[in-house]
Amino acid sequence: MKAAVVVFPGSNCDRDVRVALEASMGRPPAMVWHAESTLPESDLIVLPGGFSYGDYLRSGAMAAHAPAMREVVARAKAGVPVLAICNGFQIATEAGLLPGLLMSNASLRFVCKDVHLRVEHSQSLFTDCFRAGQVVRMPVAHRDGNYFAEAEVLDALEDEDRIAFRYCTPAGELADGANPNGSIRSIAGIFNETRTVLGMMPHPERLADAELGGEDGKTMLDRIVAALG
Amino acid sequence: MKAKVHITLKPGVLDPQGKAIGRALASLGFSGVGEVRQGKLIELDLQADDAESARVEVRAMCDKLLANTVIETYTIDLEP
Amino acid sequence: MKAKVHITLKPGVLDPQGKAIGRALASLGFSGVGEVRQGKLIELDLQADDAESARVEVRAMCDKLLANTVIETYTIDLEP
Amino acid sequence: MSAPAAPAAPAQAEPAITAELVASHGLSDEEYARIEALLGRAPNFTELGIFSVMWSEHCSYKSSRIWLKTLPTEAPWVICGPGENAGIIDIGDGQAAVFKMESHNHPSYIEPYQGAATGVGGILRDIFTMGARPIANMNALRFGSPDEAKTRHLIAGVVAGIGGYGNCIGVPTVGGACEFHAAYDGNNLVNAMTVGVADAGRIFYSAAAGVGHSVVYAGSGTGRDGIHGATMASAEFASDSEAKRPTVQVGDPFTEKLVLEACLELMATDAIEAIQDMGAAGLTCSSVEMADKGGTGIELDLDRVPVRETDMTPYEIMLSESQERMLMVLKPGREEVAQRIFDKWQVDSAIIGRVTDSGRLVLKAGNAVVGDLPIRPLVDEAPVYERPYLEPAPRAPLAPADLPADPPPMQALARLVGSPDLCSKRWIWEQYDHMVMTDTVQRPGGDAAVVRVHGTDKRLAITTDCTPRYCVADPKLGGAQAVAEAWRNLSAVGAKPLAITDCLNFGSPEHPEVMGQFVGCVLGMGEACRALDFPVISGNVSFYNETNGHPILPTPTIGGVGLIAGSGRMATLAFKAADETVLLIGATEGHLGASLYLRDILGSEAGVPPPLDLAAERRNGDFVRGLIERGLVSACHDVADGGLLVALAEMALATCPAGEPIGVRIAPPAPADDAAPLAAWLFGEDQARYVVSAPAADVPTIMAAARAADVPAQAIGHTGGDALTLDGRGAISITELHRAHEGWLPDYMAAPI
Ligand SMILES: Nc1ncnc2c1ncn2[C@@H]1O[C@H](COP(=O)(O)OP(=O)(O)O)[C@@H](O)[C@H]1O
Ligand SMILES: [Mg+2]
Repeated sequence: MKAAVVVFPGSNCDRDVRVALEASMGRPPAMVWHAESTLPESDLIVLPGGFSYGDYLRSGAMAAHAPAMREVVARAKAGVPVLAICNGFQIATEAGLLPGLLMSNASLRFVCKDVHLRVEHSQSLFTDCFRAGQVVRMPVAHRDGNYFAEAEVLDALEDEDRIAFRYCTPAGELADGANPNGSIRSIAGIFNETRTVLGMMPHPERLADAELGGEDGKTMLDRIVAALG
Repeated sequence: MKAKVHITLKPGVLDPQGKAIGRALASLGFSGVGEVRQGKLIELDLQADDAESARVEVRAMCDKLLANTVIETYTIDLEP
Repeated sequence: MKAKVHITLKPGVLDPQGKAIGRALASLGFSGVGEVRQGKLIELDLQADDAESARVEVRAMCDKLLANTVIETYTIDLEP
Repeated sequence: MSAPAAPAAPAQAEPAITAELVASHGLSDEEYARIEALLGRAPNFTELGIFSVMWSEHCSYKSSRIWLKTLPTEAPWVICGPGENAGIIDIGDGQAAVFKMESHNHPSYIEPYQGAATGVGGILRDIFTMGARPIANMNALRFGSPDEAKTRHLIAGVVAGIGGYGNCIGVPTVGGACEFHAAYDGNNLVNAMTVGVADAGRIFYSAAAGVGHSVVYAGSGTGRDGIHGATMASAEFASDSEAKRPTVQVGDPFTEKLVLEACLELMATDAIEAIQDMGAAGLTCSSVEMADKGGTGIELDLDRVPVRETDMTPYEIMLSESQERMLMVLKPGREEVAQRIFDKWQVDSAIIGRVTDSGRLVLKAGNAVVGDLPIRPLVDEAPVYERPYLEPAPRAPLAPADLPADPPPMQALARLVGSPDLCSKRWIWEQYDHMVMTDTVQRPGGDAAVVRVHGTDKRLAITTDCTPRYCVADPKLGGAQAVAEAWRNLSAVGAKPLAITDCLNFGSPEHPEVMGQFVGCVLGMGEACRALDFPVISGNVSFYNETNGHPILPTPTIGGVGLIAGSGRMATLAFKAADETVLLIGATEGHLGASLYLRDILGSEAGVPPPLDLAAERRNGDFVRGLIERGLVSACHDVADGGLLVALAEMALATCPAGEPIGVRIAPPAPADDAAPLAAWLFGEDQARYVVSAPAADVPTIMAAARAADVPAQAIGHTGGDALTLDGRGAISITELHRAHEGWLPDYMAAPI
């Protein structure tokens, strides 16, 4: 299996995701600089977290126009799986890979902490390591993670089983206090129509190592890697 | 030539910053403030010398980068 | 009554956002763009009915909360 | 030798040098006379500006230098002590830890967000300038009284600014401190520390060598911001300080991230001869220091300096404190490699001069020489003051009769853990990305943060500490205690303490009382550093933290770094299981003088701080570290502010996030005639103490080891239950304590700013 991580000016979780993927894959993914207009052959493309272009103007807006993104969009359309984490999720929405967008947290403050997520749909490359309804723990770290889309879009996401994760209490209930950023309908991650693109605000790569306090992220990455051979 | 681009959220789109500002104003004792919305103001120095072509150019900038037309609208003011 | 507050950085204050936007526009092929500055636009619905008192009120809001007068200046537009 | 001809007058008209102009540059008459004597002529405007910043307190350490020299700076593991951008220690396997702490107090009061943000940006540059990748940030904050109108605004801005910068650049902020006292009204403190890791064989220094080599500028364009930041940090605030506002700088963490990556990439190519960031006093300080260290000269063509504003004068270019800028000397022929790397990272760069052998700083603009100064005098002949100082009169020890009646201990405990100083600072650290780089193995909330050295099984422990109420009561003891507490916090997680950086925050050195505090604290620090083998490898002095004659409490913040290697075992403070034995290590006499209990519960700031026995400190700490290394303890916490009962509560509180809390039950000592009152045993702040928990089966081994090491140890109770219980004196539920502990700061910050 081959993976590629796209690095933008201001990405800062590129190394973290590389380390976690390498642990799962047994060899490192290709690191692709945003200015490249071709991507290496890959079975998985990762858009990592960070602050591409400082999150200036709108988070993800400038990175969405990077030459490498044209290629990412084309590959995604052709069915190559794309995992877009945090700033990667923001970039994916700005690039039109996923609907809606990530606005400022309702608190207007950056938030970094472990949150609980309810797995909403487990029939996808990214989530079939979990059961639907299972509660997992992963960290968030963002200032613009407040998912927003118009009602029709949200209804369609729900009807088509395209909501991957929702923020929840440790017991799996949806509650305002369990939603770290004010996301509409507690959405933490969504799929594209074919469930081959996953955008999520939480960072699986940050709990992919027991010493860091948890391994739910590792479970996820290991399974993706295994499924892609 | 100078262009001023005003970017505002479409009506109906939730505006966390505007809401937070509204709450803060109320708690500071400013009463009678209704809805508050926060937008962006982008000022550009342009080399174009005719307004029409400048407007076309700035519109293209907005559609491509400056505004996210899914949730935002914009207006352009040109000043010579 | 509606108030529009335009908040811009004082001249000379570094504007990292404007700088990054300028570069991004250039790399998207928009040539001839000089300096770019990003500011804020805040729109308020007010209950006041006379413009003079509204202006005084909004100015107070700016000084107290909306603008960071250490590095920003503001202008107020009122619309009935 | 005759003085060289005076430089030409620059194109723009410049102010004439008058007595008022000299005074407005913060130079005294004697200092100005010295400048004229050194030059053999009057300086021009640009040169006056250069002297004023180089000779400012901030850059020249003129009031502190003679005292700083008394601090121990050496140990076998020290690679580089004070004097460079940051200090360096050997952490084995050819790796080095590079660290330093800096203050950004004055800017953070004027514009909290940007002041704090640029403080973080500045300290990060000090670290990567040396070839180290920054791996952790810390922040030590002090604010005025929570009742003061401005405090909330300052906290909100400072915390957002620290997060805004560190989060964006992707370096985790893993810990810090945040306390309150009315003495900081109008003079809050923002001390930022960065730790980096470098290859011990690939460290970069600032000495400019190689006559003829190119001097390269890289980073943001120079603007008019921050001109005279260094002199601002060298003058006390008057109430009209708001007028100084335009000197605020805005941080651009995105650009700094690019500069960081570009510099590290360039450093890997072996193109750099010397490098220095542009911090306080900008291009002036960086070029002068580089030339001074290298014993060379530098010639700069100011027309080639990247600027972001029009019509900048030489004076402005030389004194600007625009952020995110670096200055370097390249090895010959490496200009193109450098250009390619800077272009890749979209970092502006330019060759702006060359190294000379003249020993002079020569500035050219518009084909004319606009400044020409000898380098050595700018640095070495900077004034050094032996300021008069007054040692504070010793305080009277607290007489038990002076104490008001104690409230019930559980009530006092609930108030303490929910007080501004002792409450959870979660509201702060959740705004900091403390996990990026995925090596944070002890997140904020413990005695020290612990981060892995990437790709190895070594870990670095990091802490910041200071107890200003001790420093004001007894400066020498307070200075020593700050060092001892840092050492203790590192030991409490199982790390071997290696070295410290410091940030010495005081009022005006021109006031003998303040100078006396400074001298006392430095002498105390030195004593503790020597006794604990804990040298000072970098640091910073921030004077003039006073407004209208009211100085802050003396606050010598200590940043300590330790190493966990070998067994790799570390300890955390949360109890791990019920029915374990809880032991108190160290001797307890019950010292309530200058304690938090006395201040926050009994309403008095009187008394003398607890005595410090540095030999016992070392013995007890080495012992506890040994227990951790042998895997004998399941939890460990040092006893500090609030004493024993607070330490026990903190260990129980730390179990809350994981689910069902684990409580603790202890038996107070049987009252004897001469025993200290119960409150003194529970809340006294006797030093060199730790609480550990261990499975009952291991207790005999621990007790035997304690006897052998001559370390006092006693079993005081057991873990379990859902309350903190004091036999015969009541109990309080951990959930209730948790609510008080977690509640104060968010509730306080929820009110309108
Ligand atoms: N400003 C801050 N930023 C990050 N963490 C903080 C801050 N203030 C306090 N903390 C964390 O809260 C915990 C308690 O702080 P403190 O009481 O100063 O610890 P100690 O007494 O062990 O030195 C520590 O883990 C510290 O890192
Ligand atoms: Mg401690």
